[in-house]
This record gives sequence, C-alpha cells and structure tokens, in this order.
Amino acid sequence: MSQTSDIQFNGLYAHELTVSRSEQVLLEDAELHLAPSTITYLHGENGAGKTTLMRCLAGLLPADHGEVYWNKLPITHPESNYFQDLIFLAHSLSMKNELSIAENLSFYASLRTKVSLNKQQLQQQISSVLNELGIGGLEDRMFAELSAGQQHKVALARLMLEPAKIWILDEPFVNLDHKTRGWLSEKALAFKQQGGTVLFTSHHHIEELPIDQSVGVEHE
Amino acid sequence: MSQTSDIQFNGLYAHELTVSRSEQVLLEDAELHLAPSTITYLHGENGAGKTTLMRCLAGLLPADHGEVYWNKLPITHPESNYFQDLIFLAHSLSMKNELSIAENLSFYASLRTKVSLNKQQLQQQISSVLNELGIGGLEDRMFAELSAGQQHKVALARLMLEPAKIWILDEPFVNLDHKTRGWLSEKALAFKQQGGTVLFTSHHHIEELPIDQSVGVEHE
Amino acid sequence: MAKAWRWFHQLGSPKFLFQKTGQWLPWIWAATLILLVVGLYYSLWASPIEVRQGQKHSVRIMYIHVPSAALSMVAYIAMAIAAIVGLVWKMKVAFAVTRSIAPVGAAMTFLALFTGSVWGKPTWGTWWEWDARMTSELLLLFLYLGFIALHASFSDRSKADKASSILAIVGVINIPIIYFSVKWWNTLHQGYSITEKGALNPAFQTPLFIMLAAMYLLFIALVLMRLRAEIILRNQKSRWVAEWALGTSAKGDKS
Amino acid sequence: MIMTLLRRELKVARRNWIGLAIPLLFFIIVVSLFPFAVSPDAPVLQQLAPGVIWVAALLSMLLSLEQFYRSDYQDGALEQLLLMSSPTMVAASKILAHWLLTGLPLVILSPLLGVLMQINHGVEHSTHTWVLMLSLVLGTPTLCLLGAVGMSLTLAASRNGLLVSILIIPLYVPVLIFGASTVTASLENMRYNGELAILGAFLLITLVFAPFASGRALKISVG
Amino acid sequence: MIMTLLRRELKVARRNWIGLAIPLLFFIIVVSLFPFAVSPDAPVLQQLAPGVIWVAALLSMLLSLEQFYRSDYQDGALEQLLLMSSPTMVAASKILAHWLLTGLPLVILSPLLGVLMQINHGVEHSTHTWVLMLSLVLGTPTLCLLGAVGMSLTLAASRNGLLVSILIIPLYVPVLIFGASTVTASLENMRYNGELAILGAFLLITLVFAPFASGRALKISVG
Ligand code: HEM
Ligand SMILES: Nc1ncnc2c1ncn2[C@@H]1O[C@H](COP(=O)(O)OP(=O)(O)OP(=O)(O)O)[C@@H](O)[C@H]1O
Ligand SMILES: Nc1ncnc2c1ncn2[C@@H]1O[C@H](COP(=O)(O)OP(=O)(O)OP(=O)(O)O)[C@@H](O)[C@H]1O
Ligand SMILES: [Mg+2]
Ligand SMILES: [Mg+2]
Repeated sequence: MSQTSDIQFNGLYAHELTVSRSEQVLLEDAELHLAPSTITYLHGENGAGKTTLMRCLAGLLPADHGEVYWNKLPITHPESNYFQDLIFLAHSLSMKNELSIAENLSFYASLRTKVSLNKQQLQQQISSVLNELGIGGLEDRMFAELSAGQQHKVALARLMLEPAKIWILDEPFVNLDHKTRGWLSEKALAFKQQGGTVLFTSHHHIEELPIDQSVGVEHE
Repeated sequence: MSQTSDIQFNGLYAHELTVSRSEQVLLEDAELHLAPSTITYLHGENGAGKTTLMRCLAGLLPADHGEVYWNKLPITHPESNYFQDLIFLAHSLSMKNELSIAENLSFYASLRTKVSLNKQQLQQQISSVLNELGIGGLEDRMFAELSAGQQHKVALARLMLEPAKIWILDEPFVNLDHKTRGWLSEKALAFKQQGGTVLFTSHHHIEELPIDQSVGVEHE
Repeated sequence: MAKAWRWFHQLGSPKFLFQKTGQWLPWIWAATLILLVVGLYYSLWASPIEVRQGQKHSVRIMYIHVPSAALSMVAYIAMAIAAIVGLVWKMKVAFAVTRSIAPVGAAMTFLALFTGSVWGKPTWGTWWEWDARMTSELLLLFLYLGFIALHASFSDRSKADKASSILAIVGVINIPIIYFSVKWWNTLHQGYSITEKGALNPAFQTPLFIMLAAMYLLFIALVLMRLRAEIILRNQKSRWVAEWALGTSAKGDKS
Repeated sequence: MIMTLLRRELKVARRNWIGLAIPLLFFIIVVSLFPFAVSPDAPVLQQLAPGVIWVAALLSMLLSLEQFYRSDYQDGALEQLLLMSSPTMVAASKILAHWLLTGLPLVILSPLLGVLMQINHGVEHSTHTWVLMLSLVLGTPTLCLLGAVGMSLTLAASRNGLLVSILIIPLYVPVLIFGASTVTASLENMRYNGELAILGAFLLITLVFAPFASGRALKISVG
Repeated sequence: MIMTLLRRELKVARRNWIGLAIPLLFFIIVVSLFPFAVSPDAPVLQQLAPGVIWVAALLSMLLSLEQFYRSDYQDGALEQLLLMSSPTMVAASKILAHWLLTGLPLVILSPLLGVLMQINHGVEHSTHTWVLMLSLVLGTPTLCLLGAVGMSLTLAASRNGLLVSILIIPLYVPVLIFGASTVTASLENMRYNGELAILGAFLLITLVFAPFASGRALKISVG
C-alpha cells in the first residue's frame, strides 16, 4: 500500500523496509532517510547486508515489505523520475570487456535521456574526466586490458558524465590508489554541495570524506 | 639462459626481469629478492604493474627477458618444487559458484599432493578456519550466495588449509572488514615466523602488518 | 462471493492450508485406494478382451493409459493457473503448488508415453510413431522437464518460483498451438492409417470411468502430500512449523 | 534506448565478429553435412532441404542466444540497463539487436544453402529460394522472441548454456513445422499462403507477449 | 590429480545434476526436431537417422564443451590448476571428465533415439542399434579431444585466438562423416569395419596429441 500523501520527506526515504536473503531476515521494519545535500556512510561487517540494502534502495531487489520513496513518490510510481536521478555503482562494474573505455562510457551517457551533448562534446568530456583520473590517452584501450584499479576508475568516470541527484556507491574506494581516493572524495563533496545525495559503503576509513550521517547494518 | 649455479639466494629471486604489457615496458632488468621469513610490500599506483609482476613471479605470465629462481633453481626447472610451495591469490577468487564453500576449499586442498589428511580431518580443519573467519556454519552454502567480503574470506581460508612456503597475495585486504584484516595480518606474521615468504599489495596502509621490505613499481 | 474470497485468502496462509490438507488427506487416500482396487479388479480381470487386430490382453493397458494421458494435460493447466495466482496475487503458497504438481504431472506424462508405446508394439508393430497425439504428449513431457530443470537450477527459491512460473504460463499458451500444429503437420503427410480410435465399447466404459476417478484422486493425493512437504520446507523458520514438529515428535515418543 | 543499445551491440559484435560468425558457420556446416551423411543425390537433398535448413537455422539461433544475454548479466550491464529503462523496453531492444545480428544474416545466407541442398533442382525459376527466405524472414523473429524469454529466465540459474534449449525447443516446434512446410509446399507446387499466414500470426502473438514476459524475467533474474 | 579433478567435476555435476541431464535432453530434443522438419514417415526417418543422430551428438558435445572449460577459466580455477600440475595432465583430466560426463551418457542413450528415428524399421534384429552405439563409442572421445584443443585455444578470447575455434569445427567433419557412414553402411547391409577402423585411428591419433596440445593452449590462454 503506497500512502503517497503520508511521506513528507524530500530525498530518499525508506519506510518500514523488511528485506531478507536466503530465508534470513537482514533488515526488519527499518526507516532510513537520505536527505538532499548529505553524505551517508553505510557500515557493517562482511555479510551484514549492506549490498542487499543498497540493491533494494536502487529498486533492483524487491523488498519483502515496506516501500522506498524518492521525493515523496514511491520509486515504482509511474511519475517518479527516480531512475533518471540515480547512479548505482555495484561491486560488478557493468562494463563490456570487448569495448574500449570511451565506448563503454559513451554508451551509458547516451542512455540518459537528459544528456543532450553531441558526440564530439561527449568525447571531449570523457577525455577530460579520464585525464583527471590519470588514465587519459587510454580512451581506445579495451576495457579488459586494464588493471583492476584502472577498470574501477572507468566505472567511477560515469559519475562525472551522467547527470544525477543521488549516488548509491557500493565500496567505491576498493582497488583505488591514494590519489584517486582523494579525487572521488572531492567529487562527492562537490556533488553534495550542489544538492546531491550520496550513500556509500567502505571498509576503510576515508579521511578525506566528511560524512553527515552514519548508518550501521548489523547481523544478529 | 638459466645459469643455475650463479644464484646464491634462498627464497624467490628474480634476475634481470623485463616485463611488458600492451607493448609498454613495465619493468626493465629488475632484480628482486624475497628472502625466507620476510614480508614484502609491493606498492605503486593503479596500473603501475603490480599485478603483472606478481603473475610473472608466479610463472603465469612469461617474462620478456630474465629468469625467476626459487631456492636457487629456475622455477621452470623440472626439479623445482616451486609450484608445490606457492599459493597465489589473484584479483579473481578462483572459486566455483556452483560449489559449496567446503567443496571449493577441499578441492584445492586435495590437489596438493603433500596434504595427507583424511576427509574428515580436512572437513574439521575447514570448519575451524571458517569459524575463525566468522563464517562458521556456512560450509554448505553455495559460493555464489555469499557477500563480496565473505567470498573473499573463503579465498583466504586456502592459506590456512594448504601447506606452502611462499604466498603471493594480490590485494588480499580488499572488501574485508576490520576484524578480518586483523586476522589476515596475524596469520601472515605467523607464517613469516615459520620461515614463510610473503609478497602482497594493498592500496591502504595496514597498520597491523609490519613489513620487512617495501618495493615500489613505478610507471614512467 | 465475499465468502469465496475469504476462503481463497485463507488458503493463501500456509498454516491454514497445511492443517486443512492434513484433515483431508486420509479421506482422499481412502477413496483412492478403494477406487483403485475396484478399478484394477475390473480392468485386469473382469473386463472383456479386445479381439480386433489380435490385441488380446494388451487392451488392459488402456485403463492406465487413458487416465494418465488425460491427467498429464489437466495437471499442466492446473500448474499454470497456480503460477498465475502466484505471480499476480503474490500468493506464495501458489508457488508451492506449482512445484508440487510438476513432478507428478511429469510422471503422468511419462506413464502415458510409456503405456502408449508398450501398447503400440503389439497393436501397431512399432514402439513409436509420429502421430499427433503421441508427439504432443512428448512435447508436453519436455515442457514439464523444462519446468523442473529450470526450478532446480536456481539456488534462490523465490527466484526459482517466479522464473519457472513464467515458463509455465508461456507453456500453457503454447500447448494448444503445439497440439494443432502437430495435428495439422501429420495429417498433411499421412492420414491416420494405423487405427481408428473412437466409439468405445460400453463394456470398457465402467472400468475406465472408475480408473479415471481413481487416477484423479491418486494425483490429488500425491500432489497434496508433496505440497505439505513443500510447505514445511518453505516455512522452516516460522513458529507454527516448529510447534508442529515438536508436536509430532512428542506424539512419536508416546507411541 | 533502442538505438543506443543497438549501436552498442553492433560495436561489441564488430569487436567480437567471430562470435557472430560462429552461429553462421554452424548453420552452413550443419546443412552441408547432410550430403555426406545421407546421400549426395539431388532429388533426395531437395526433399530434405526445407527441413534441414530450418533445423539448422533454429539451432544456430539457439547457439547465439547464450552469448547474447549472458555477458550483460554477468558484468552487471543488465542491471544498469534495467535501472535506466523499463524491463519490456530493455528486452525489446535486446531482441531487436539479436535478430538484426543473427536472424537477418541467416536469412541473407539461406539462398546459398538452398543451392547446397539443390533446392531448385529440376526447375528453372527460383521461387523456392524466395519462399525459403520469406519463411525465414517471418519465422526467425519468432524464434528470437521466444528464445529471449527462455534466456532471460535462465540467466540467474546456475550457468548452463543448454538449459535454455530445453525450455524453448518445445515452443519452437510449431514455428519449425510451419516454416519447413511452407517450403515443402512450394517444392510440391502447392499453395503456401496458409502456412505463411500462420507464421505471421505466430510472429504477431509472440511480438505482443514475449518482450513483456522477457522483461519480467530479466527483472527477476537481477533481483 | 586426475582422480581429484574427476571427483570435483562429478561434484559440480551432481550439485548441478540438471547440468548433466541437460546435454542429454538436448541430444534427444535436437533429434526429435527432424521428424517435424522433414517428415514423420518411418522409411524417410530411417534413412536420415545416422546423420541426424550424429549431428545431434556432435552439437551436444560441442555445446557442453563451452561450459566445461569456460567456467574454470573465468573464475580463475584453471590458473590454480596449472600452478599445481602439468598442463598436459590438467587437459587430460578435463577431457576424461568431460567424456565420462557427457560422451558416455550420449552413447548409452542412443538406442532410444534409434527408436525415435525408426532405425530398426523393417528389420527384426537390432544390429543397427549396436552399430550406432559402437560408432559413438569410438567417435565421441575424438570429439572431446579435438574440442578440448579448440576450447583451450579460444579461452583467452583474444581476437586471433578465436579464429582457431572456426578451424576446430571443420576438424569435426571427418569424424562425423565416418561416424554417420558406419551406420549408413549397416543400414544398407554393407560392411562397416572399414569405417569403424578409421574412427578408431582418429581416436588413437587425437589421443596422442590432443592432451598435449590442449595443455599447451591452456598455458597460453592463462598467460
Ligand atoms: C506413446 C504412445 C501414445 C501416446 C503418447 C498417447 C497419448 C494419448 C493421449 C494424449 C490421449 C488423450 C487422452 C484424453 O484426451 O483424455 C490418448 C487417448 C487414448 N489412446 Fe493413446 N497414446 C499412445 C499410444 C496409444 C496406443 C498404442 C493406443 C491403442 C492402440 C492408444 C489408444 C488410446 C485410446 C483408446 C485413447 C482414448 C480415446 C480417446 O479419448 O480419444 N494410445 N492417448
Ligand atoms: N545471492 C545471494 N543469495 C543468498 N544469500 C545471499 C546472496 N548474496 C548475499 N547473501 C547473504 O546475504 C547476507 C548479506 O549480504 P550482503 O552482500 O548484503 O552483505 P554486505 O554487507 O554487502 O557484505 P560485504 O561487506 O561482504 O560486501 C550475507 O549473509 C550473505 O551471505
Ligand atoms: N590483459 C592486459 N592486456 C594488456 N595490458 C594490460 C592488461 N592488464 C593490464 N594491462 C596494462 O598493464 C599495466 C599494468 O597493469 P597491472 O594490472 O599490472 O597494474 P597494477 O599495478 O596491478 O594496478 P592496480 O593497482 O590497478 O591493480 C597497466 O597499464 C594496464 O593498463
Ligand atoms: Mg557488499
Ligand atoms: Mg592489480
């Protein structure tokens, strides 16, 4: 039952969320509010249910019970533009091994209907982001022929190329060197300042990234 | 040219190693010595060539030039028992999604000819390692149904189940929670104390793990 | 109407269904056994022997063949209906029902094929002929096996349920298409030169009807038994299952 | 969405052109085996031609299914697509791309196989070849559509390329029957409009329900 | 080594018992497509039987091959195996396991398909069935061996590596021709010893070089 009128919160709001995996309840009647202009850190031990919760918030995993709202509308509501506003980066990087970096990135960028760049502008933007990430000049390298960290960087480049209002990032700092961690933290802060909502997990403390809210998931 | 008699070093010794990837020389005439009872930390930015070097040391990637010796014998020498002595954990976890944790682990353990445990002993040992790692009781869970960190823990469990003299670990701390990082550091120290050689990479500083040697790979 | 809806919703509760079927099952089994004994007596001893084409005793196969062939199709339709209920009304018990019907339905299909070809050897002189009915029965078996195989290849039960239910629904849309295609296809190439089925001797009718009823009941009984096991399996964690398990074990101790 | 996805599939396919060539090669090899295995006589081959070519087409479409969906699932791209568009849309785009990249080449290649199987033996005109192509044009999209449903259902299932074949081959049978008999009718100088109409009807039915069913299945697989 | 690997393959297979059943079901289903496509008449089917059954066996072996090697490669298990044993040994164990798990069941199932394809139509004895089984016993291991070489070469999926997989399918053709013609000879009441001997010779040759070649290829793929 989606009682649309009840929800007064902007941003992402999860109401009475119950999620289970392998017949094991991971989350029970949880309430979670990710307001605009905040960075939320999701922590918990291995297997606590962070990834599961994120997939549920991203609408990929059906909840057993409860509802997720984006700007007061249920995310499954036909008028909700949640999926336009969301970038979800998961453990898997969602890139094609057979395509080059530039091809992979421009594919996702052009799937966003809001993007109205022409081809050349997009290529330029891609080049400049890759440059910032220290993999400039590798635009035409196959994705499979990159090191683990370089592959991860390519996935992160999407954050700069696609307009969004909420980022859900599952362990975005994994495999990255120190410089790139700094870069990502900086970008997350800038995104927040522009009114963006960020939810991320990490097993390491990221000193560069001040967080506004910290949510723990616990295994009983 | 394998000049066996020349090498006077015990442990792993790489002589005049030249390695390239995508027509780009990553390592040129490098010398590297990993003595017994040492822990070596391999560092470098993303894409510097750490993984490439490790695969080369593990004998999986042919070097352009140079030779790798294990206890004074080239690792490709028929009498070398390097491959009996080595555990190499790579970015990919080498586990079957369709098998349970216990089945995956006992497969690798029983491939080691030196292991002479009977089945029951092996199962007991597996259970106790998994318990230490906080995933006790999940022996019969399919590998695919684990969280990212839990999958990583299973791969690490191999270190405890197979006898070895050298560990080459590519980013072993990734995706692990704090407790498990402590566990791994402890085990690496114990291994070193028993004469083991450890080579590992990590982009985060692991405070619990004192290192004996630090090798940097650099991209020009 | 409202009453019917409430009944429907109550059936959706695993606990309620488990208790009710527990009450019904003994009666169903009793009726099945009685009808089976009577039906088998009639069909194996008391029925006349078909003299046409020198079949003799092989005609007795009919009393198993016809009911199992009929059931094989009814069962698939029932499975598809349960699948729709599960997907549309999100009623989890319905998935347990599809899962319980599938193997029993597949067994019926196999039985129909097996008895059919055993019967075919003495009457037509061949184990197999690409006749429309036989062929669509074979395809039905493949559909069942596909359902079972698909369900078994998931480790996550709720995914397995939903995916295989979609398959069951797609399959049921295709069954009439398959049947008519096959019929059309075979008659194009050759007529029914083998045997004309049809006008059944009334002497065969009574035992056949008894056997039909018996096989239907047997089918229902088997499905319900599987369903109960399935419900327990799926609700291991709930309190009533624990209580039930304790109750039965306590009873077991007493006896 | 459809155009972007199509462009990407084309790019992947160009990179991995062998992956595309293999089903085609398979198509040719399966067909050209029959002269060896059965008999090289033209009349015999001609009689077998419709069936053999159709079975080969069906099998090669099946072969390509796996590669077409599985990789998007494994590397997480499917998940991203579902986030950005409706499941039915994602399924429809994949199906269209699949047909353009494997169904269409089969259709284009079929006259060659007609020659191999002596389909025009004893006649001057090439009507039979046209009928063969027409039947494939109408039939192969249905195969794609049904295959997509099967494939999306098996994505999350433990890895097994052949499972999907078992699920959908029974569904393929009607298409196969009418596809092959269209050509057979033409060979026997009978009318084949009826068969073609039925193939068209199959196509319409599956066009309506398959993208939806496949989309639902994709959503379940990812969940 | 061989035993351990075999045991693991058996475990994967048992866990995934469906995985074992599926190539078999595929085999049956492919064969049963031909009556639909060609004709349900017994004499026609009988004539087609050797070719069709052999093609189906080949396809089902070929398709299961993919799954058999690819998964070990993708999850890195192959790399670990190569670290612990000689490449030839690894290849030989995989090949043996593959044959036991897919080739052997095909052979055992083939009489059933003989019935479906009316192979004994018009005769009282069942010699044809025996010849069919014999040809498969000699032929399927060769298919496994050749397939293993092709598969290991194509694992790394680098572009020129894939080219080789096109070369392996033509290598199958001689086996297929002699396999099918053994049975055809029997159907025509001719001697088939010659064909069987050639199948045996193929087996011996591949037995000698394939595990070695496949091992080398595995090593290259992993590098
Ligand atoms: C593998 C072989 C066979 C298969 C798969 C098969 C399948 C079927 C099916 C699906 C039905 C329909 C049941 C219903 O509508 O309720 C049926 C009915 C029947 N079959 Fe068979 N059959 C086979 C062989 C035979 C043979 C060899 C005979 C006898 C010579 C036979 C005699 C009958 C009769 C008498 C009926 C009931 C008459 C009717 O309802 O039309 N069948 N069979
Ligand atoms: N596909 C799956 N099927 C069934 N159970 C699963 C599946 N994936 C994860 N689980 C279980 O669900 C629980 C939560 O997993 P999840 O991936 O959400 O953990 P996590 O907090 O992200 O852990 P990590 O830090 O290791 O990534 C774990 O106990 C895990 O075993
Ligand atoms: N399969 C490959 N083919 C061609 N080039 C590759 C391949 N893998 C990596 N490279 C290139 O080789 C260089 C070294 O890669 P390597 O994986 O060794 O880096 P790394 O130090 O392990 O980096 P990371 O910290 O990101 O894991 C990189 O520039 C990368 O682009
Ligand atoms: Mg996680
Ligand atoms: Mg690396």
